[in-house]
Amino acid sequence: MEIPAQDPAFSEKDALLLGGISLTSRLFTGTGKYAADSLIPKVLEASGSEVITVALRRVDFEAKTDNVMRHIPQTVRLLPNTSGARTAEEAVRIARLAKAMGCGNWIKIEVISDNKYLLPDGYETAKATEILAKEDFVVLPYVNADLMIARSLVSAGAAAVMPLGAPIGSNRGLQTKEMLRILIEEIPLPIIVDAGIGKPSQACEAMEMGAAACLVNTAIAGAADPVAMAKAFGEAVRAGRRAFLAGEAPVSDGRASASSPLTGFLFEK
Amino acid sequence: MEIPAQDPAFSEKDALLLGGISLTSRLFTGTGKYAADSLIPKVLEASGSEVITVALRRVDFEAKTDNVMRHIPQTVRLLPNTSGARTAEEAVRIARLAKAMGCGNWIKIEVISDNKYLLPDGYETAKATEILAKEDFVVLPYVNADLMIARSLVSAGAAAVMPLGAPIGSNRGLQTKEMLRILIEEIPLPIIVDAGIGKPSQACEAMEMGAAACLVNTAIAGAADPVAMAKAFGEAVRAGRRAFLAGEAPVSDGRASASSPLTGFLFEK
Amino acid sequence: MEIPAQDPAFSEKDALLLGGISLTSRLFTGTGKYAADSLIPKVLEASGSEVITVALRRVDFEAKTDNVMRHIPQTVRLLPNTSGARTAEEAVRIARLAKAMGCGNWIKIEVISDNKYLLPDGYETAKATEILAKEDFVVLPYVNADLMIARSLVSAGAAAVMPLGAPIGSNRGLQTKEMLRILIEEIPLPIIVDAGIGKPSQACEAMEMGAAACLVNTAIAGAADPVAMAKAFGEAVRAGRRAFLAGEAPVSDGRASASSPLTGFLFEK
Amino acid sequence: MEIPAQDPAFSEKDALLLGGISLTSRLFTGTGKYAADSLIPKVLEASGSEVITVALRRVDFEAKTDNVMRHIPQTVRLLPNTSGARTAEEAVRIARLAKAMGCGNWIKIEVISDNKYLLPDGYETAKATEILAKEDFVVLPYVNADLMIARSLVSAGAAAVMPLGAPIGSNRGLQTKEMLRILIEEIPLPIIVDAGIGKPSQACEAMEMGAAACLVNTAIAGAADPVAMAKAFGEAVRAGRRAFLAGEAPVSDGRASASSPLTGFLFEK
Amino acid sequence: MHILLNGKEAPLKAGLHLLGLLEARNLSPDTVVVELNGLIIEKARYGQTLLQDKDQVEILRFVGGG
Amino acid sequence: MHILLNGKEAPLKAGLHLLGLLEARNLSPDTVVVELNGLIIEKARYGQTLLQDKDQVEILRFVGGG
Amino acid sequence: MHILLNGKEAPLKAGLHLLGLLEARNLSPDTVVVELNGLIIEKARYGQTLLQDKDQVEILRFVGGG
Amino acid sequence: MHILLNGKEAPLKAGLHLLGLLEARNLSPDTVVVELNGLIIEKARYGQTLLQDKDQVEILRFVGGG
Repeated sequence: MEIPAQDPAFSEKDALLLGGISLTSRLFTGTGKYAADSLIPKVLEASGSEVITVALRRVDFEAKTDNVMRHIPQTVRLLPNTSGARTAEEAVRIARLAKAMGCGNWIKIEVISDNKYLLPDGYETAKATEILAKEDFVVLPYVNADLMIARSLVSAGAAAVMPLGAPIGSNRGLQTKEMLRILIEEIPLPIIVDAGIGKPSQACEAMEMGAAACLVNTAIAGAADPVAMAKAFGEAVRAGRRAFLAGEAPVSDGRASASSPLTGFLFEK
Repeated sequence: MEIPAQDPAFSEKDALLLGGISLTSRLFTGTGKYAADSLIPKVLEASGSEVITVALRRVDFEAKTDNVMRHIPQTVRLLPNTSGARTAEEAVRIARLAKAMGCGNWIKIEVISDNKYLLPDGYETAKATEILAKEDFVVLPYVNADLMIARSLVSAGAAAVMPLGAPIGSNRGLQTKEMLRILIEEIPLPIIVDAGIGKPSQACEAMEMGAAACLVNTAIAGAADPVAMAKAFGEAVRAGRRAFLAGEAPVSDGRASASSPLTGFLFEK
Repeated sequence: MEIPAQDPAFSEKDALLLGGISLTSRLFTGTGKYAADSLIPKVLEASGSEVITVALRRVDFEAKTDNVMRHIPQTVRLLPNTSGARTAEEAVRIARLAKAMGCGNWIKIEVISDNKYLLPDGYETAKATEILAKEDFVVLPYVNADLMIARSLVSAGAAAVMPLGAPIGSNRGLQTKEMLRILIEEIPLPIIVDAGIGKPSQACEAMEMGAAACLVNTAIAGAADPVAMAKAFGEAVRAGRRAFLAGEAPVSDGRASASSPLTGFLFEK
Repeated sequence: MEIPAQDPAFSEKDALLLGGISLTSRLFTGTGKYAADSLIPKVLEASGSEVITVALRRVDFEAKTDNVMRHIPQTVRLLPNTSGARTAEEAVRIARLAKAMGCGNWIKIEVISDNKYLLPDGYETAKATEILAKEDFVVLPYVNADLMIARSLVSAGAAAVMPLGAPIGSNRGLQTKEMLRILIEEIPLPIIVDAGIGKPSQACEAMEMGAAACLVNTAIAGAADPVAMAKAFGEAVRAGRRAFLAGEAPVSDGRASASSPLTGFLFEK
Repeated sequence: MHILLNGKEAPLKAGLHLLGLLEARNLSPDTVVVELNGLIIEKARYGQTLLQDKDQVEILRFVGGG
Repeated sequence: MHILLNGKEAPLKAGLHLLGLLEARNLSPDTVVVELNGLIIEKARYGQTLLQDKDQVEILRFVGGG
Repeated sequence: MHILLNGKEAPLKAGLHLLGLLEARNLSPDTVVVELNGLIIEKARYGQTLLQDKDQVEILRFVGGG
Repeated sequence: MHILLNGKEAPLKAGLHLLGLLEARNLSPDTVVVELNGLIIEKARYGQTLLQDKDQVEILRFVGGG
């Protein structure tokens, strides 16, 4: 797989350092819900994503399922999640198993006991983060956009904080914008918006606000053309990051401001 | 100036036909308010924009001003506006003068008599459109997002309709979203969102909604780094267009939808 | 019918003068879409509304329909609309017929040729307004939230301007908020938000913004309990008006501001 | 003080049962930030509020301050807060002191260690709730709009959950709407929106969504005319509650729906 | 003889005036407005206004509307 | 002899009880709550509670708050 | 003799044509458009168009605009 | 003899080690991770780890997830 060409100057100056590595792309992607896993390498290539999530599940001896790893190039960073965990203890167990797979020490902690909205349990997540950070995991916890939870994750040794924009898979966008803004301002770790992003414009806006990265799965996998949508998300995340760095023009409190000169009109007397 | 490389497949399949030419880029840019006109070719190159607006003004014999045309490559399409016109008659006069400059027959009609919010006069705009379309201008009228005005522009022979998102130069975004959506659905002409777009995410969203293009001036010219911001807008517009074509995943009415499998959990009994 | 008791001081100080009369209630109601017309007097009583719209239609000789006028107390002001009109001429004809009914000279001008979104034609509306204002009608034109159209209505002699919040009957709320704010600020006539208001909170917000009144039909008639909803709208409109007059507290740009004292804490050293 | 007259039928059918008492008004008010404490009884009378918050502070021997209790009628329920507490332990200590004042056993738990956004610590709040609920306090904890925190408060014995709409005193409204909706749906306790409500329309909307009550301080105390604003909030909360009970009309996904009949037009052939 | 009544043809008895037409349809003059060949007829003149062959008559009234 | 009163040192006259302290400060017992060395004192016992050297006394009352 | 040049009075030397006026102002014909008494003048005719007393001349060019 | 394999009972042939179990199921050791009675087993030890009656064996692998 080729990583698509990017503006080299931009990438060099603006890498995201995470878990000791330097990332060029600020779009993380998921591997769930694809019509066929064979779409995954194309999605990676189109999006430019360098970090990709997977889940850990029991082998199903009845089903002749595909091995998702066959479709993930070794050049991307694997980010297993702890989906299925309802407590810190369960998350820790899954994390250790995931690490034993031999694909690195990154882990996305998900601790969820709510089956309808899949909202994360901040307290259990912080406990798991603390344990795993001490075991040299690069811990990326998925949490509600809550300042005090985020602070507890900083203390616990998280490598980044991954607040949700809206419930997982809902494609409802940045519903928690007010709190995301506060997290970005107050938390001295990368803020990676995870869950809820449904359109490239929403990922773009998160980046404009100063998010360090976005994680997108359902909005790509559920698109009519996932590969094209992956490319769109890659572009949008780059656009948003670039806008953040470029310094946005001020927003008026209502009035207009002419973009053509206000003098030299033909009709002046 | 080189037009930056773009996905050739994408461009070929998805050109915007306007005024008899085929446009690869769906970002139109303005030339007002730049700290120095010498930024303009860099902005064009960074954004990939192929259509650029200018205004027509009396030569100021007192000032030793620069000639903006020196900074505009001949490969881009010039779109003079009629800023300064307060009536259809004045707009027609400016349009004819602009055409006599010998840089083509495109014209952006602006008829504005409100100095605070710079909101356009739909009725006068439609009158000017009708006259100029008959004189073989490619007429792009700037109007409020109003269905009946847009329909009158279709009848009048406009090549596209350019509704505003918010007052000119306000950077307030897609405040007229409800009506933009209706125009995109109902009007059989390209809808080009002009005025008010303040961030790349907003341009991206307009394109996701099905706009044919966006025109951006103040948000680029007023950025701390206009060239980087121009590039961000170019990416965002491409991202939004691509997402529109890729078919967005459905938005939930509130519930979550797991992105990892709901079976095979380690903890199942 | 009894008008429900209201704060007399409030009413006296803050009457809405319209068409030469003084209105205590700033909620106008419609009479369309009720399950039974006998609900209308209860809705009027519950809401406190003093202005009520009706439509003019051919008598249907086949159907044994109720006479809506039997349900409208003589104390309220009748506001016939010109629904069905597609041109200024048709609106004028309906207005004259409505006046000949002998129930006053108020008229709500609706000129609509779009059957899907029922969006009004501003130009035809202004023409009808001009004709009817000269014939001593009290003209309340229903239009898109467009500053130039509103200004043309001022010149044409309208008694108020009635911009839409969203398409008729859509219950989608104040989608045109940006432009409503501008109209309220710039137009020296009462701004009465008509169409689209779906919830009391939206009517309340329109009033907080400085609207002179709201007209509500579908949101009341379509509620499970129209009489209770009418009362809710009456309260919400009064609340919003009162808040407008009371002078709202400033909105923070993000930071908190303690509501309890920041000194004298038990734990201070 | 007289409680202002309310619709008796409405009140009887729809009392809010909280801490063993039955409340007619669903607007709780604060006593902080008033220009003069003598405004408090007028605010109570105008708003109809039956529950009022106070803070506990060291007596300041240097200042000749007023005693706020002189201005609070005995008929209202006192809701002391634990402002100043940064941990569960400190909150418990303040709560016990507040109860020893002899004004009842209600307590609003606030545990805040963030001085900029005053965002609450959910974990410490839950700990304090558990301790105080066992001591027979009626515990109303102030928390972020987080489902898992709210569930922990249910287990801990809270009488209600008080999620924030936006940072305290910010007047920024229902920024957490997405999560408030989930809490209202999922939590089997009254949801009382506390903090951030800046306008009556926002309180009205919270009630329309199904909130059990709203607590408002800064938006009233900071208004130019606090007594009028208090009355506006009282009306708006009643309006919102009534609308919730009345069953709102459905919202269109975009299309219009005529409110006047679509047959019998004068112009039909 | 026929009139065009609210857009539909209706037979006309000779000597019928507007008031008679309304009475025949059980309509009280107070509740309707009548346009005859494009001209509004005052209620006071319904009794004097004879209908003629091919007259276009519109009888309208208020209905619920928004 | 001194007490720590609301976080600040204050001189203590021998034999002073809580009620005396409040009276000296013009505070009605009804309007305050008192914590002595971390323990809440019932209002009924203010008259019997003698203050001692180094006692930590907190006297609080309700103020406006949100 | 005077002309009204871009809204302001300017002295006119007899026998001056448009091209001369432009040259006197250091303006290249390529970069401007000229309206004389409300009529647009083709660039090719600048050399033949003599200015007369009280002519209204507008010389415009493109500037940055949105 | 039986083991509990991924939560379900499965018959166990005496002398079977983990590697044999994987091979019998056509699973490459590279693609899975194995937990035996709650302890993670290193891939290098699959060939030496004999299974015993009532062992709880979990064999997991990565699947698509978000």
